[in-house]
Amino acid sequence: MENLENSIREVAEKLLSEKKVDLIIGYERGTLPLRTTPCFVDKVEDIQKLVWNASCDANLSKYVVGRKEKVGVVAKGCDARLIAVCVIEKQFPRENVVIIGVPCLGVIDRKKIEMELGDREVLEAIVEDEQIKVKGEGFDLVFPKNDFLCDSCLTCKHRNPPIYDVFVGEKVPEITEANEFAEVSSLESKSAEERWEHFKEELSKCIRCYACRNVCPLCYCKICFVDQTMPAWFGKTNDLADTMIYHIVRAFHVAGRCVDCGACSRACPMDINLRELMKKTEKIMKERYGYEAGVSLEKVPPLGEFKMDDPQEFIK
Amino acid sequence: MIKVKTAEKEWNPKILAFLCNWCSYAGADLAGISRMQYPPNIRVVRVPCSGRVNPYFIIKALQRGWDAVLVSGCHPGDCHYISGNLVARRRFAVLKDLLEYLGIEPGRVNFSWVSAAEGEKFANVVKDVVQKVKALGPTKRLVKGVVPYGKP
Amino acid sequence: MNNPYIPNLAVIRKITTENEANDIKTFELVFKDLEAMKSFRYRCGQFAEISVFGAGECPIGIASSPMDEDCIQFTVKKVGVVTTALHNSEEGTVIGVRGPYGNGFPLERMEGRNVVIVGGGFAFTTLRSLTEFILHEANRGKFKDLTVIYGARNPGELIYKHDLEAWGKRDNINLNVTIDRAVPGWTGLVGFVPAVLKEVAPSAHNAIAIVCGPPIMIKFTMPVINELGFPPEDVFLSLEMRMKCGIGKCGRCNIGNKFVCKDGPVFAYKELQMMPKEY
Amino acid sequence: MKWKVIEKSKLPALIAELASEYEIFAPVKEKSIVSFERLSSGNEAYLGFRNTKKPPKEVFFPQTEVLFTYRIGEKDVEIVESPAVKAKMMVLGVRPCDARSFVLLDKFFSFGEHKDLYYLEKRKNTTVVGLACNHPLSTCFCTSLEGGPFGKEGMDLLLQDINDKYLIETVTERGEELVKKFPWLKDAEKADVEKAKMLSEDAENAVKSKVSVKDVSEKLDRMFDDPLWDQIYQKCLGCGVCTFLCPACCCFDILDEETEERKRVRIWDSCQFSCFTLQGSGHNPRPSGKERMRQRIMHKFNYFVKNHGESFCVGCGRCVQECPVNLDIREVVGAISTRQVE
Repeated sequence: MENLENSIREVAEKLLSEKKVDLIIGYERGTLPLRTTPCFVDKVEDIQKLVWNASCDANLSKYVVGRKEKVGVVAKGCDARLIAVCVIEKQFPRENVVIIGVPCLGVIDRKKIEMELGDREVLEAIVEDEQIKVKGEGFDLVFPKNDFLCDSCLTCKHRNPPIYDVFVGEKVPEITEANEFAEVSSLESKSAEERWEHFKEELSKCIRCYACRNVCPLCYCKICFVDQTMPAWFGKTNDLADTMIYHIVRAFHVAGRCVDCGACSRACPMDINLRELMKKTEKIMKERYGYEAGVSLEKVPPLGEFKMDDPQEFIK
Repeated sequence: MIKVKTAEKEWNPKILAFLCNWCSYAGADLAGISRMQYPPNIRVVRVPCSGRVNPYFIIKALQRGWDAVLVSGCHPGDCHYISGNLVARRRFAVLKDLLEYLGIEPGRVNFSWVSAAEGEKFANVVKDVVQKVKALGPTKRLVKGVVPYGKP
Repeated sequence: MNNPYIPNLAVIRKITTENEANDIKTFELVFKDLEAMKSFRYRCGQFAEISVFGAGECPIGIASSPMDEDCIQFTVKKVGVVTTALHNSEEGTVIGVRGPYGNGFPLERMEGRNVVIVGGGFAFTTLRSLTEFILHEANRGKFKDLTVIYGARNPGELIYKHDLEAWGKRDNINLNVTIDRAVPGWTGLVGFVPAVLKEVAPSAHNAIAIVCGPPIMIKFTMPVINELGFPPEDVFLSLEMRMKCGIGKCGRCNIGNKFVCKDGPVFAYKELQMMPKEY
Repeated sequence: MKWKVIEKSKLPALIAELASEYEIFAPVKEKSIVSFERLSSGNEAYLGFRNTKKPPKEVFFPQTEVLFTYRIGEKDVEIVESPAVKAKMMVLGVRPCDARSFVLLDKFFSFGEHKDLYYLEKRKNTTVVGLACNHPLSTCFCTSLEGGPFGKEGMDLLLQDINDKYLIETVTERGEELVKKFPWLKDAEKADVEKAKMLSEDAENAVKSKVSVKDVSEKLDRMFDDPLWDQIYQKCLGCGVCTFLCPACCCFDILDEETEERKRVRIWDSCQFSCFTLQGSGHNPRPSGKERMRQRIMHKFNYFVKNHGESFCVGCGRCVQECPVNLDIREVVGAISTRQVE
């Protein structure tokens, strides 16, 4: 980790001082334990702010969309894949971004730790090798890191960014055996009734803060469908139907583009597991059209094209 | 403003049908002039192409209380606009899978290809959809205003 | 206590199309409850929240003069959901009105002084209310010279054509109507509002200026106003902002700590100079 | 008597008794989320929380509130007013920071010529029972905002956790009336009060986070065009987490609902959303995150101070805890207070 951090700084410094980029987007230390915060460095003096650790969970590709200047982005596998998706969708030209690819062994899901601790608060945390040491008022605990990683990291198949300009550090082994759709499959095996009850319970917690939308690099629409007024398609209340529809349509919009970075689930203040929904879209795309988002800069997303012999078992 | 009543004495489902102008609408027409019998539960919206049917239309219909939606277009290869129905096919596939995954009953959203010559097929499609929806009962999920606003 | 969110019901008595593009209409309203009509006392420059049931609410400046007691008029441009729904309404439709809101023009301050009214485009609505008010025989004596400068893109976009015609025939108003570019058949003034203002050059002596128009017009008019020697405390502008509640609660129309709906929409230029430039 | 005590084990019985008279809202734990909910047979109050995820403002200012319903007839419209209040209400287990937010909201909703009855009527009809904070979180900074972990502002009664008992402090007359209804409540002993005082001091000292809002308010007057805003907004995503979870933020939108029963409702809205100030013409006075972020900070620490004499923040720390990108308001205020401005 320490080495990676130094390497990132070196690369960033080189890019900035050689004027290859105008801005580096990376992570800096956050104000709370187990947190980092996005950091924008345009001066070589500030390079030392950049950090790298298992709490670098923000998806920085979000900050590339809409930028005019050339930027260097510290990118994990998921970040790099989203940059690829945005490039295919012409949100910014490929040459405007220098992807500083960083191998990632997964980011820590602080919600899992909070869940474990209940009403106790983490005041200090150190992540060393495979352990998370947390301290607080009257406790001093050690957790195995792998049990507290984000769900999306546990089955991530691109821990090494598939697309990059500079690769920092050594490639890490990819996970090959994990079943990324296990959760989705288990939900699918339930009855419609059970699934409805499950999602109803989960989504009725939603407070429509749109953190899931705004944190998502793919939600770059100038005016989101829920904010449109001419016509005003769907309601903005927290009526269950409105909330459900918001999430269904958002899932539909990211179908074939979502790479399961997990940012929406992490951002949700009400701890809704949005990944269950997003992952389903990924599964549909994989099963129906054999498509995986963000691994190529050429392949058009599945809803942007068609084949004569696409499956149509659902059409009479 | 379309007003849908869901609770009537003897419940009869209301089904919104989006029919493509070039094939399915003509197919429905043929069913009509051929005096074919099919249940009177559908209300038709004529669209230029099944590709015109925005998934929002379908979801909005369900939210407004329509018991089911039927989208019907030309057979693959017959699209008046060459590929509108092929683009739509992918879209509908994803939408249908997603809605069903959330627990919306499979019979609520229906798709079919009906050509201008298939009056009988059209009548059968409608019969089939109505039968399925009758088995399901009135729509509740996704209908706005059924569940009170969030807590407290 | 009155619940400020409940609108009064009103019937659209008459609809007049104001411009060639057919996207500006004047709606003449009569309250269903005559008592409510009587208690709806308003000043020139105030606005009301108009409800089209099923579509929502939006704030609209009152275009009629407070002296007309039998109806209230609103001139509405078709831009959003509510205004479109309003445009699609027929005479006889019941809509909602709550208000009046806002501060209105500083009539007391204007008394005994010359009044210069500068307006552009569709923003002329509350200025029409003011002009009509001043021209009313009961009020005309309270004010000195009245100069009105009003411009639109082309003759078809000039609103209140009947009023303009009637005003033109009077001798107690100096009316200057202009269009941006010359067109065949137009015999009046040609030129942008700031240029015409410069030409007309109303004296700033014992005078108050009221300016209302699109941001670009304001931008070029203010230097001319300054040049003519109007002190900032005697120049008033009416601002627009997105509003929902109209009573200073919904939180979106503030400029600094002032709410356009409650403390405005009319602000002295002097006040505006001290407020953040966020409008 | 100002001081009473109740054994913790007896509290549920007390709540049950109160439930016959009041509609009670209290913190309820559902999975990982503690928020204020109407107590019913299906749930029970949970008082072991540090602070609730959602603030209690929604008891008086729910996320979606029906302003009135109406019927559209052939030629007519009929409005049916929705009464703001149905029953006597009680909010139980409100932390001092959140109770202080009621004071701020009271000021705001009763400000000006037009009063917001939906909020005020509910508020008037509600007894607030606070719960002192023995263990403030590291993100709490209430002491910087005229509050404290044992603050009483905005409450009728304050419960203080003294191990096996709650010490009940009456704050208002209404609180006193309430206590009188339960003659079986024991008078507090001197030791109890002293114990609470000690805990209060400890808690006060435990609030380590300090924010200097005093000079910030005055300074912000001169900082509207400061380049600082260009820096601090950059990482903001423009979501509504900070404003929706803020106990004070109360901006709203008004909509007509398309349900079969026609309603006009108001819903929470946020100054951080891009369409918040978007005008019909397409003009937006706050076009980017910079202006929106500035609005939030200015509103809390400058505009509200000018209009109501104090900051529109109670230092509960929810926005700090929950911001998806860890944009910490304490740092923003810190940056402003140390900024050199002319």
